[in-house]
Amino acid sequence: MEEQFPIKKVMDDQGNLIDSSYEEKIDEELVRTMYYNMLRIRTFDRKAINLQRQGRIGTYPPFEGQEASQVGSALALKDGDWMFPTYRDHGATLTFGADMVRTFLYWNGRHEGVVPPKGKNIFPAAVPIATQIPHATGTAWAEKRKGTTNIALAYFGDGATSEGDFHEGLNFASVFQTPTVFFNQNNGYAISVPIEKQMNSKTIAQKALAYDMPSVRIDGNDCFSVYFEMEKAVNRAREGSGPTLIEAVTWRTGAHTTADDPTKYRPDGQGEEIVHPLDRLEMFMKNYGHWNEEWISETKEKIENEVEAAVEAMENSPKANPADLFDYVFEQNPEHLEEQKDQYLAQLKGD
Amino acid sequence: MEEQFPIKKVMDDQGNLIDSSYEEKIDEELVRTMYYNMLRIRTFDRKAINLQRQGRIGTYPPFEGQEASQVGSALALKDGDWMFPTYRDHGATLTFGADMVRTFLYWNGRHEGVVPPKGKNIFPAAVPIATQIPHATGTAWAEKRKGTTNIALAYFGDGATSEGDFHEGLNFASVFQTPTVFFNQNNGYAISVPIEKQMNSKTIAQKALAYDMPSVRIDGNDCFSVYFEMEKAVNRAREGSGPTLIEAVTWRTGAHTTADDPTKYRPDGQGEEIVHPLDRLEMFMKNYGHWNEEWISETKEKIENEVEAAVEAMENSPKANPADLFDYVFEQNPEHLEEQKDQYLAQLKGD
Amino acid sequence: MDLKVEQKPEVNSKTKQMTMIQAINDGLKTMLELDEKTILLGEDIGKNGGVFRATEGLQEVFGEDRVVDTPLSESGIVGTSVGLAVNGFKPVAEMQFMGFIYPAYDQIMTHVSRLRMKTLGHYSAPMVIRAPYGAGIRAPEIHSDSAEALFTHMPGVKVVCPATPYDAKGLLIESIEDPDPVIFMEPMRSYRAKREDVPEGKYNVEIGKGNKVQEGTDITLIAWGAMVPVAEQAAKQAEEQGVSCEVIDLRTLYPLDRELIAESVQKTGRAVIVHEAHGTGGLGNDILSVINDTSFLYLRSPIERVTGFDVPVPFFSLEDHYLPTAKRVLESIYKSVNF
Amino acid sequence: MDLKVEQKPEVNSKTKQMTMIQAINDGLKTMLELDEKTILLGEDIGKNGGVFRATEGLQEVFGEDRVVDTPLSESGIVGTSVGLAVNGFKPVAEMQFMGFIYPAYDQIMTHVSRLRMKTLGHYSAPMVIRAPYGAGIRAPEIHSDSAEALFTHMPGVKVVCPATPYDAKGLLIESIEDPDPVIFMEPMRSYRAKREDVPEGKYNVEIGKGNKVQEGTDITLIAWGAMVPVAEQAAKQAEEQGVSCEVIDLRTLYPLDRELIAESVQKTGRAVIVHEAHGTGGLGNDILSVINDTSFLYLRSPIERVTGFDVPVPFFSLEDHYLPTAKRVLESIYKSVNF
Ligand SMILES: Cc1ncc(C[n+]2csc(CCOP(=O)(O)OP(=O)(O)O)c2C)c(N)n1
Ligand SMILES: Cc1ncc(C[n+]2csc(CCOP(=O)(O)OP(=O)(O)O)c2C)c(N)n1
Ligand SMILES: [Mg+2]
Ligand SMILES: [Mg+2]
Repeated sequence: MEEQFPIKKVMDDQGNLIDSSYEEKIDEELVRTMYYNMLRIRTFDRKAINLQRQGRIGTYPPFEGQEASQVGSALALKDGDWMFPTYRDHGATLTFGADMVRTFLYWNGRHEGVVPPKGKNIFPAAVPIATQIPHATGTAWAEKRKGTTNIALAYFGDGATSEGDFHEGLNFASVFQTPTVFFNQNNGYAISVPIEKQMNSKTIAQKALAYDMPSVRIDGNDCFSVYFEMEKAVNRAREGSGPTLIEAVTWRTGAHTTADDPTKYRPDGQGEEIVHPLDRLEMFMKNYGHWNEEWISETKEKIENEVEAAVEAMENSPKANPADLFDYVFEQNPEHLEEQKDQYLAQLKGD
Repeated sequence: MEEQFPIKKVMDDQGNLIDSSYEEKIDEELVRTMYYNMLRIRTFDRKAINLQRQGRIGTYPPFEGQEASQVGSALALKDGDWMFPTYRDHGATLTFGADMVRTFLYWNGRHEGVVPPKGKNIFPAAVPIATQIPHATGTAWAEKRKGTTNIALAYFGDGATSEGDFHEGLNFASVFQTPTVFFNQNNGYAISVPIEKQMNSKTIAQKALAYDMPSVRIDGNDCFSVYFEMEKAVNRAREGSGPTLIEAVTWRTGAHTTADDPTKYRPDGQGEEIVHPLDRLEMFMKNYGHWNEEWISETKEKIENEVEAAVEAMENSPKANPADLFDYVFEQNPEHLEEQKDQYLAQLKGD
Repeated sequence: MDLKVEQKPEVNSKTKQMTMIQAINDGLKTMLELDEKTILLGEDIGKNGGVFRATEGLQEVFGEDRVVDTPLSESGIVGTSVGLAVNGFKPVAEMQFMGFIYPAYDQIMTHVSRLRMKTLGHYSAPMVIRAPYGAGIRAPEIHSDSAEALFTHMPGVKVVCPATPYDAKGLLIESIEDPDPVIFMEPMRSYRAKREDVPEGKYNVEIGKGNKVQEGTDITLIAWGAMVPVAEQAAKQAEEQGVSCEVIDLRTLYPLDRELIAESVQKTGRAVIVHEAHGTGGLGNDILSVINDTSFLYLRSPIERVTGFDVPVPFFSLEDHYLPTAKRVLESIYKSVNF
Repeated sequence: MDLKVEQKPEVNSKTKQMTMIQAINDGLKTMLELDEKTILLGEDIGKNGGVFRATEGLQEVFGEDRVVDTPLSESGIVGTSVGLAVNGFKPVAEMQFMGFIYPAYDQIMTHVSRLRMKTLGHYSAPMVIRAPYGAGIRAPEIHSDSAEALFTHMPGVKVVCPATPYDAKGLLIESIEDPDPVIFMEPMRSYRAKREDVPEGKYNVEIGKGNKVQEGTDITLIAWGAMVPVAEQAAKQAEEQGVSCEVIDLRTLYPLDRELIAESVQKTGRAVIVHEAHGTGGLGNDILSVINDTSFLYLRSPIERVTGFDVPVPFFSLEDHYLPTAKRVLESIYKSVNF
């Protein structure tokens, strides 16, 4: 099966194009957009880890190492499309247009953190593994029924493929030919469980065969491979040709979350040979004349300012409102709940 | 994919061997065992339908048309092996050694009906679709841990492949390489839903590719094909080479259950061209000199007597015992349950 | 025009004699006609018209796109319904039997019920999940479960359970129009048990309001779904012995009509709660707790509960022993008035 | 030798200071040593030793075959455990958090709980399903659910919930030895909250027996798991105001220790039930109903319940508002005694 699903690359580990025909497709704008977003989310990610260490936000699941997968895939979407992320996909949501302040707020346990900007269809990060997969199928199905060309993109990890909802979501998508892209980030581990213990198959892409669904296995650390293969899948979906499963083979550099210690389960040195996606893009930029120190340092500064400002805004935002506990359970509170609210808020006031 | 999984046959629709090398493998004993069991379960099945019509048992799901699949697969098991049937697999359980009286009792809503004879490992028929699949994986895993060569056989329908438990059960089996045979009877419909609406794939066998699991697609109306392919899968399992998925393409001749009206959803004439498994075996027997009128009529009579006697025994068996409602919920009743029992039985006595 | 609980349809509105299953079919048809966002999903609901014929004839009229035969996959049905609902459709999903809702429990618990709260109202997943429930029709195991308590303990969903054809249609329409998810339980045993006048076209029965089906002074009987006729029968027998029973059909199981319960128990001072689900963990205890909270000083005897036993719903040869009967209710009535 | 509830370990038996999580680890280790049929299954329990370190070091000692890292698949874990259990093994399955037990709900409901009854005792699936539960540790959504009521309404399983390291080990061992399936709830908030003397080796705490952790005369407080310290704190504060509280740690949630509850409430005439799960549909109502059934004439005021609100457990910035506090318990104590 592995031979049937070779890992597709556009550039090699040293940032050299494997297929020179891509040279013209990769223009300065694309390169800069890619670099900017990858650097931006990495900066966000590292900041979040620091904030957690300082007790300024809660437990946080870093995505470092997966920047190419997240940015490359998110950039292939348009406004109107839908994104169904997991807890580890804030790189993707930020790239697609999620608000950074709110994203920090989310990791501070705030409901405000899942509310997307107007016009951006971003679902709350799925916490119960794989449950978002049928949502993406259903949403795409809705768009198809409405006759739009919007598509839905579901993110999920290698571990998620073991859940029933993965199977049911892909089966529905294939039966109803919904415009969904199932984007798997195979980062080698589900917390501590390596993929060899998660499944007997060597690839995730092959799981699409069960549904007669097109699939492809790509180098998830190659932002261009991600972007162009996503584009194909997205176009197929928009044209009404149904869903696609993409397996992006990538690597989580750090811990599962800030509460996790990967040295407990990863063999020494594992993954060290992997060239990080941002380094790889940097080499590509140098190799192909896109490296401009001035632009780079401007960009870095801009990003750092943005992230710092977002942290400040997060920390200055008003405290969580206890009434929010009650006000959104139903469109209108049943009487007993209104009573619970009134009593509790009165008690709080009394304090 | 369909070409990758051709339907394997040993004999054609007219009962002619396609591969003559099978001639020596199919001896008189095998032929008679096959015929006897298929006729026996068909007689049971038709009787059950009649009993239901007369209000002597409850709703009943006939398996006519699937006799070759059920008998061929059950005959490949040995004592010590495990069977995990659905509600439609009483042909298989009877062949494997389930008690006929109890099987009738089951369809009369009696718990006694699921208790297998001593030494026969037959699980109660799974009613929630696909839930038995992980049980078969777990049981086989247990046998493997104990170091036996016993295997577990799970029956399930085409519709069952849509449930998460199908996926999770097969994934576990492939990861832990359990000695399980997953025997799918693809009878074309899940109640009224045809396979084209159940899945986008043309075969069920291909779903094994998701798990790097061996699979095969066979003619489920060809008792020999079923038997010999099962034997291969069973041997592989016994030898420690892990699970297999078998798709037996077959046909349910009658209704989903006695409460169902297939004319509501089946196109006129659909399935009429299918040669019934027992007719096919009869032709084979005639073609290859196994047809012996005397033995046939003896066998028929013996079976009819057995079935009649079983019905009588079912109807003469003592009434369900209300205490059974309470006595097996826990190994020992908690106090409140014992109270409920005492009160209720006292009230009944008072009547 | 919303016809609310106590108002029965106006005299001049046309009615038709219907069983509950016909009334449900009619309610679905009404909403499919009135709101093109309504779509039905489920196993065997299309071509086959549903195993109970609840959706009979609807696919023929509204097409495969609005009355959808899905794969056999309850989590898939509810999970994709979340996506449909978020995008403006109103999914009405059928679980073939309530005992087969469990594979979808995770989706209902972690998404359907919480989506609105989770997102401070930005997203929500209003949908109706129809589920035939209850014992007494000689169905195989699991088919006969009464699982309301697994949903009344799940903030964010409403739970509704009609006992009559009229309420079935009116509550179903109201559920489809409700901005929140509704678990709509249908007592299989009552599907064809009686016919009554059901108005044509659209009318609503309010969610959250019970119905006093019989006035009485000595004791309050509280039931819903298939247990309403059982309570009524016991009430009749008690009446003959001079005990006057007030009978309440709750109709909505979440939120409870606390006012109606309190008012009645404060009048009678006694209550028997009747339900089919197991007593332990059953909704009866919630009702008891409503009475405790609102009517403690009025109580003249301990509240009685007549429920399914704390055992799995058995195979059908034993189901009549499992189910509450008028006789058991009557005993509890006597126990209460003789306390 | 079974050390039963009231007997603490003998003086000369060796003890060690342990947190609850250490006591659980020790209990698992004890049973892995004593009974080779015991096997642990779960996500990240092997090499990683569990996300809370409950299984730390066990795979190293007992091997990958007895401490099994499974795929990420709760229904698969429980479903295969049914097969293992039927075949003589004793699976101890970890759900990483109780909020992730829902995908396995169908298997637990339709098989684990019913197998014995269904087969008149021919088959059964005794297993322990461990599930860390509850809010208060700043975990992401769903992680913090308290789902006991979804299992106490499921005949055929027992539900256990320790509040102390000593009980955690003794109840866990008892659960593993129990011939029936046990849902073993572990209050995450108490995992490392305190240390106490825990005997080495094997000892049992009986299932079905609560523990009177404090004698009192004016009112009975009933709690379990992480709410026991909250109740104790409220009791202390009430004491200072001259209200003498009896505090009961239920320990087992199914079956309930009705005798202990009744005895205490008959003495005090008042009760406050404290739990973390939503009030509606919560186990508090069952306890209320036990009191109604056994102690009606002794009651001097309505029974109070202090519970999580009828809202989904919120993201952690609001969880302290969701959770019952000593203050809320205290208010209910006063409400009750001043009735
Ligand atoms: C249903 C469910 N079970 C368990 C968990 C606990 N859990 C959180 S993340 C995780 C591993 C997920 O692995 P994978 O899908 O590979 O995604 P990754 O974290 O590697 O991005 C687990 C087991 C959960 N969130 N949901
Ligand atoms: C979880 C669950 N959902 C729904 C049902 C109702 N139901 C009973 S049989 C059936 C169809 C099963 O089809 P298939 O798996 O093809 O088996 P067949 O009946 O054809 O043998 C359905 C939907 C059920 N028993 N369990
Ligand atoms: Mg992963
Ligand atoms: Mg079928």
